[in-house]
Amino acid sequence: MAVFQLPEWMALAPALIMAVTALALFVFDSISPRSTNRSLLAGTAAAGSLASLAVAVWFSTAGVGTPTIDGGLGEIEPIHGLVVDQLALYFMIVVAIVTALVAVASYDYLVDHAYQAEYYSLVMLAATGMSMMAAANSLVTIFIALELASLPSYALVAILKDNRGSVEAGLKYFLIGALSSAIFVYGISLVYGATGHLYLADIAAVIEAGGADGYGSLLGLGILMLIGGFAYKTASAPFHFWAPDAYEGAPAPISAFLSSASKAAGFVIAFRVFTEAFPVAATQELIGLDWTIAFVILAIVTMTIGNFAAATQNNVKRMLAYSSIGHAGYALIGLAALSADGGELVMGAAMMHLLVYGFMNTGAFLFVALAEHWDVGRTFEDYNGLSAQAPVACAALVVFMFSLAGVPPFAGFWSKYFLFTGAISIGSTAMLAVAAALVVNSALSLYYYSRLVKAVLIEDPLADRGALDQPTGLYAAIIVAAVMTVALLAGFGPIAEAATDAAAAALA
Amino acid sequence: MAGTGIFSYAPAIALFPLVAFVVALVFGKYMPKKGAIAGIFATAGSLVLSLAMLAAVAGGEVYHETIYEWTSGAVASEVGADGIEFTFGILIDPLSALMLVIVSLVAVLVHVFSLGYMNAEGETGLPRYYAELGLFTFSMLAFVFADNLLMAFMFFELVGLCSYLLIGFWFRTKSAPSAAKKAFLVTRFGDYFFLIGVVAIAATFGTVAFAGDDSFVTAAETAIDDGTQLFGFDAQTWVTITGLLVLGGVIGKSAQFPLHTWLPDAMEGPTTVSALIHAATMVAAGVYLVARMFGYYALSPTALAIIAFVGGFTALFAATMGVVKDDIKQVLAYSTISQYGYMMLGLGVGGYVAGVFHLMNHAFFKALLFLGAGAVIILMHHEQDMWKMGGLKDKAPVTYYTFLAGALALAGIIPFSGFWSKDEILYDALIVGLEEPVILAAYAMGLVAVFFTGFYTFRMVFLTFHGEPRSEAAEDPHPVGWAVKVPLITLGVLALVAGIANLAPVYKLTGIELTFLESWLDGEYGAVEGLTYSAYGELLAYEAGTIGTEQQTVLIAAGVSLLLAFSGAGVAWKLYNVPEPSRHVTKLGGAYTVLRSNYYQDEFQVWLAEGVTQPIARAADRFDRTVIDGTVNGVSSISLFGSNRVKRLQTGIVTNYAALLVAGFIGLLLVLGLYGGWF
Amino acid sequence: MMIEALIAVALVGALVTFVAPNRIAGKLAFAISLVPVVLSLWLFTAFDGSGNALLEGSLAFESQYEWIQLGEYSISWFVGLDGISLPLVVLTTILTSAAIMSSWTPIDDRESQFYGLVLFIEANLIGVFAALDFFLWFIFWEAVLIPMYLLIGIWGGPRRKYAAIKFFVYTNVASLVMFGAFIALVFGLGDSVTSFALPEIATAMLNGGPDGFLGLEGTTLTSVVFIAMFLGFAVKVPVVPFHTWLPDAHVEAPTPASVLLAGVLLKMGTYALLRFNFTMFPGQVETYAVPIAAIAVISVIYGAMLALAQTDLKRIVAYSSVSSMGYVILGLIAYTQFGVGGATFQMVSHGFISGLMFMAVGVIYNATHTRLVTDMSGMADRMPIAVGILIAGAFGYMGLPLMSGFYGEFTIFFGAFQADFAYAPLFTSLAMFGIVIVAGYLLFALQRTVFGPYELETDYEVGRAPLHDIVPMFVLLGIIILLGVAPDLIFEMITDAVDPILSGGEQ
Amino acid sequence: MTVALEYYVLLSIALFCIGLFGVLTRRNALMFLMSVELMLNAANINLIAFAFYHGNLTGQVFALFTMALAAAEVAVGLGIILVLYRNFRDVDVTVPTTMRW
Repeated sequence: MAVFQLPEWMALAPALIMAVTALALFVFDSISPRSTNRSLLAGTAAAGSLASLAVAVWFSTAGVGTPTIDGGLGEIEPIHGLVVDQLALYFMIVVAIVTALVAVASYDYLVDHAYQAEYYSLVMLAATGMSMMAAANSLVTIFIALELASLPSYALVAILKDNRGSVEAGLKYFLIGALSSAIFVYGISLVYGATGHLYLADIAAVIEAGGADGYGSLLGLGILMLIGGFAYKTASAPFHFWAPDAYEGAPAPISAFLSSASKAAGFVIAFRVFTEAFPVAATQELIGLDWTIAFVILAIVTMTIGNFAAATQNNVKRMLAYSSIGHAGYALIGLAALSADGGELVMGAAMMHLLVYGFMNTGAFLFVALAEHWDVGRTFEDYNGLSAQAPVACAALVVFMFSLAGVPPFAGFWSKYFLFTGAISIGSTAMLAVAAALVVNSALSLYYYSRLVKAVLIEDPLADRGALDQPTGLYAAIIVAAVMTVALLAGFGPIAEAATDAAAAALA
Repeated sequence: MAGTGIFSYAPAIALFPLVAFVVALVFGKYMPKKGAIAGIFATAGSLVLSLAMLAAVAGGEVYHETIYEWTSGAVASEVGADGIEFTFGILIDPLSALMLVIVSLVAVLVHVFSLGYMNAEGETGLPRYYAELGLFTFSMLAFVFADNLLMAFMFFELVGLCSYLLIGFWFRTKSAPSAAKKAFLVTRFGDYFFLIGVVAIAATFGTVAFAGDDSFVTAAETAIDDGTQLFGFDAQTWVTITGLLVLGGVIGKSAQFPLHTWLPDAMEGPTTVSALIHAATMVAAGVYLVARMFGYYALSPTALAIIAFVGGFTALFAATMGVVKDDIKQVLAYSTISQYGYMMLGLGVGGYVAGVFHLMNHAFFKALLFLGAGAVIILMHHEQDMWKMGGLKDKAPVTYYTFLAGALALAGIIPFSGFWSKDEILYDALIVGLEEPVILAAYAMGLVAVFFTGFYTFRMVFLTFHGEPRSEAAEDPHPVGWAVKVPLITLGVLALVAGIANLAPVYKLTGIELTFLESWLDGEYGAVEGLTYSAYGELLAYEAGTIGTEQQTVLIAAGVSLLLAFSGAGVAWKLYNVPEPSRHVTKLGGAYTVLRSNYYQDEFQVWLAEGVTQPIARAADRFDRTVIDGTVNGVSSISLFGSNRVKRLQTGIVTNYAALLVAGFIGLLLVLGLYGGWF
Repeated sequence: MMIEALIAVALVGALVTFVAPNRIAGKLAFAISLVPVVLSLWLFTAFDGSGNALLEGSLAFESQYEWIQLGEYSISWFVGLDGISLPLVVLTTILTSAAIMSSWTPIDDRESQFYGLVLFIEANLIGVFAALDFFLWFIFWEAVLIPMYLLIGIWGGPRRKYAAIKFFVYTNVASLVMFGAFIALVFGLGDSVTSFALPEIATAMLNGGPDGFLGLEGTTLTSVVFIAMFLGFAVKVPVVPFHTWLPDAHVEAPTPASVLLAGVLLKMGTYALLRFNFTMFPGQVETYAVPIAAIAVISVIYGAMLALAQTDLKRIVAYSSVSSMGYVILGLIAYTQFGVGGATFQMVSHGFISGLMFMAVGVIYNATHTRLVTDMSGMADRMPIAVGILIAGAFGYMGLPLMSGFYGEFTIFFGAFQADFAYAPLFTSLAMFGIVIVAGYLLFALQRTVFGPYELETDYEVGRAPLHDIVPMFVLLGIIILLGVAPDLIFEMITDAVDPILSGGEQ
Repeated sequence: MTVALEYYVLLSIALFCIGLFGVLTRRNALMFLMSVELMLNAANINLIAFAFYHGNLTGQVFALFTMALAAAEVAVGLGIILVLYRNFRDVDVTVPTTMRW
């Protein structure tokens, strides 16, 4: 493979490409801020993210990060604090996919929107931050990458300056974000205090060497605060409160972007930190308890809150927002299982879920974007009988809904049932509780997802609704997402393999 | 189809009518006489073949052949056999040959009669009618020559279906469908026990064959001899239980108490159907089945005693009800029930020959009476109330005299056929009864029934044919054609002479060999080993006593029954053979209402259906909708309620979010802290 | 590759039909659906398998490809047929074609979607019966829900939305429970299994079973899993008291959906019970025989009593399906050749008969636009042929000899009567009383609706049913009689596949 | 003379709690922002104190990063507060509640 010849820093290419694209767009913006050359801007963004995707895929297939004995290249650490391994590449791929979809979709969504270039550059910047999060393996880099992802996101959510909803969403997102990052940093400081290190590997070394003895409660509090930071990023309880409002108020593509990519990024740092920095056994020695308990609780609470709150929503976008909280709960199972052996299976399942989620959830939000583009309204009733007028898009929506519900023949089935399988495979009481919660919640989710299907397919169309156009970009993005959601059912093998391998490598 | 000589055509006996069924169903519309022709030819063919079989059996041959294996499989039967075949086979021995002839003969005559009764009256839906007749004949014949219990059961059910369809032939009325439903349901109730019996026997002995060494009869015999335990009972008891279960079907089909209620209602069907199905053949199926597996019952005195008692009781019970009916067909219906009671009595006391003998005679004279009634109904322009008739004697002589012949036979007046068979039954009952009190009771009831029989029979005859016409319909009757007369005459002759088949009393008194039927059934010409009168005789556990010498006993028995029959007829003559008969209701007093309403048997069964079953069903339904389904819906509404509560957390005020966030965080901290013992 | 072809034809056909114009969709779908019929009949003639698919039997048309590696466990595309599944596949294909033709009259809206969904169901149903890998099987098993949900929801009656969602969620939850239980079992089996291939798991179960998991002893775990899976399938079958989704779904569903629902979807439940509970857990079957037999009897009698109380023809047939499924359970728990074989036969037989019944009711409904017994009378006067078939079907339902229903019931009774568990004869006799009640409500319904003077509450002009409504019913009737006269057509292959189950795996 | 580590930690915790209190009680967006700044600075105190304690510079360097990011955060925040004011004519964070439940 040609990867050998490349200089090490090139390993970060997926993230760098994003950054470069962002800068390019900045430059363009500063030259002609009022430009509305949509195809150029969207094209650049899409091209950038696709390139990043391509490179990431190439690297991971080329074997970057796989242990060398398997003929892989082993992980590459170009800079102290940034590592490129299977885990990183996997999530870079997820981020890139979502970014590409969002960029393409925005092409139509941003018709007659004032500042187009800044929008795309912010998106790319956030994407860069998320890719960085995937690679960060020191609390410093993690924090920086996290902020790099967050700050543009705040702006993006509020970017519709004259739309009260958008602004309100931005405000809430920002305020809670600021609070959370404060807590997060404080957590970092405590961990640093307890161990004297910010580099994950060193932290682990100190903990295992017993160098932090006596600072148990300090470390415990720190870990808990870190968890808070992740919970915020992944929209998990109790830091989820921003999510429904932010997703509802934000421009739909941004909701898609945040609920899919940003969530995935949040999970990758969580995986990274808790697999590398806090070896379960040693940490338990120190802080007196197995921190996965926290995730067990969070998982159950999060999926329950998300699904229950989603069940009776009238606003489609808000329903999706809550459902994305619920899915965060599902993915948390991956973290909750880390203690036991066989944990890599569950963590892998969680990673698979995040990838599939990147397609189905993005697609779902993009359909909302389409609906907003059509201006048909936001509630379920407004969606009634859309299939009569837009069969293809609605077919895609049906795919997304059932896939989110985890009903075959869609990819969502695999990841959800693998999570379920994994939870059971651990076999501990806690995990059984989680599995039980999963059953109850998925029953409920079935109810509200099929509500949307019912609206578009079963209900009679609203009489007073004009003709609906077929915006190229949105349609393209939605259809690609749908096709992938279906195709991944058959082609799930490689993904499952990649995910489990990455998880195994991370846990090793 | 393996077989020897004429026997290789045996299956055709049943298949001809089946073909007729298909033809009539498909092409009936386009055929002259709407498919009657097909039916007549088919049944005639069956008759010819049956007679051939009869001749062959007379020639000493019998036929027992498996035609087609239905299915087979493993069975964990109690007596060792580890495999079982369920097959369709043909068993032609004296009994079945005789029955085949009876059935096909009556079938032909009824088909012919139908030309006059249905076609001439311009009924609609005739193809359906003839198709169903054909299907019935097929099923009945197949039932008759069935060589195993399961096959018998299957065609037993099929004749039930045909009976249902034919009773409901006039489906546009309200009464006919209801009667059809009742007929099927009541018999079905009996068949429920029958089916259990079949299953039980098959599961016990691993075979359902009637004849041969591998028959369940033989198996049961050995089991009893070895004193095997079957399903936790000793063999004797188990045989009794299974036998009684099968008897359930018999009681249903042969309209014995308490499952007799359907038969009178079944008169809603065309009279031809009543003649064929509800008098001569299908109702006989039950009794025939008992005769067919008589060896099995012979193993169980208890079962036999019960059969006898039920028979005797039914004979009397039904006869009393027949006394007060106005509808000519109703009278005949109850007399049918009563007569089958006699047959059961006969078989129950081990009078195998007597039972079969009466079965044969009854088939003829009751078919005759029904067809006669049919003729009367034609004459009366479809009026069935006897009180509107009268004085038909001179206007329709053929009908009158044939009907009279049938009546005499029914009443058991010497020398008509009915006398001989009934007398033989009573005689057998008497001699056994002298030893067994239960049987004696049965005998007594049978004897009393003779009086009533004579009474209602001649009440019917006098009201219908004698006295003055009591309606203008009776003034100028509608003429009847040859299609009606031919069958009447044929059967009339048979009713008169059929008795010759077995003049047992004559033999006993004079020693003249006039007991063809007995020797016939005893296999002197030819029989399947083990299915003969004498073979059954050996199995029977009955003691027989006599009053004085055997001759005296015979004379006493015959005398008493004749006396009663005559007195019954006499009373009828006295009361009703007058120009203007009156109902004489008061003479009966309170009993009258009881009899009119059939001892409230129907009310009771209707109450069972509507007063008990339906409320239960409705209650179950309510329970299902409220409790069970309510739970299901309750779960969902609870979750949705919870959902409504949960989403209220999201107040929309960002400060609350921060507060809740911190609260949640602290909550987590406390939980983990306590768990990890930080403080 | 034959099975793949079978499924592929249905799937591709579904897609083609989706995009076809509504006008021709019905005819097109029917034409397509004939291909699977022919194929499956060819499979039927070419069937060369023997023994049980899960118990080292030699499979017909087997094919297996590695699919996904999940930890140490591999998931594969693994299909094959044995004497149990093949008849059900044939049932599926034939019933689908019949259902499609029978929907030409009633379905007059969004046809292409309708027929597309029907073909899609067919594909998944075939998959359910052919799949031999747990995950593959489960995919097909669940994928059936979506099209059925839509069929009921879009083309159903007034309360269709309620019925559809109830069916959807209820059965899906049941599946989740069952799934969890089975997965726990697989992990409990530990190293003895390395894939989700059912034969492998079955073998492992018969060679000692799991050695403890979830902090449970091996045997306890097995029992728990057995019960959980039984409950999971009980909803699908459905067994009292998990049956309440069925009448709603049936009453609201359009005729063809009812046909498939009663004809095949219910069989999925009993088929799964046979494949999983009664093949892999012989010990538990023995332990829980009496309670299960009791449940079966209750289903039979209770279901029949409910049917007795209904006035909606479809509801009557729906509840009677509950009753009939009770027989199947009884036959399975009998655990004798005739019992289990008869149960399997009854699955097929009841599939055809209930399908026929729903079609006949549907034809009457098309003409009268009512299904209430109280609304009509004397229909035989107006539509003699359809009514004739209805009557024939009703008697088939009552188990009239020489129709398949009788064979199924008789063999079940016969098998159950000699079962080993306590009071088997008693249970059997109780269950058999169902044949009286079924006659009761069906004859009552017939008397009220098709006989008597012609009356109709709704103001529709009732004429004779069109030919394409009659033809499929005649075909089904023919099959029913054929199977009743010559049951060994399928019973031999069924018993051949059943015997290994009873002998605990030995061929 | 040097101050014991505990005091630094106590100080930072106090600061953190003050900030948190502000966040929970102040309805003015700017006050909210400042309270968050307090919390961040509490973290900084920790970092520096611990850096001193552990004798490595990581903490101090990280503290610098934190300040920078805090500044950036404030920048974005002020922007948002600006549009907030433009849309709601108010900087009270409890006013915008169009989206709830």
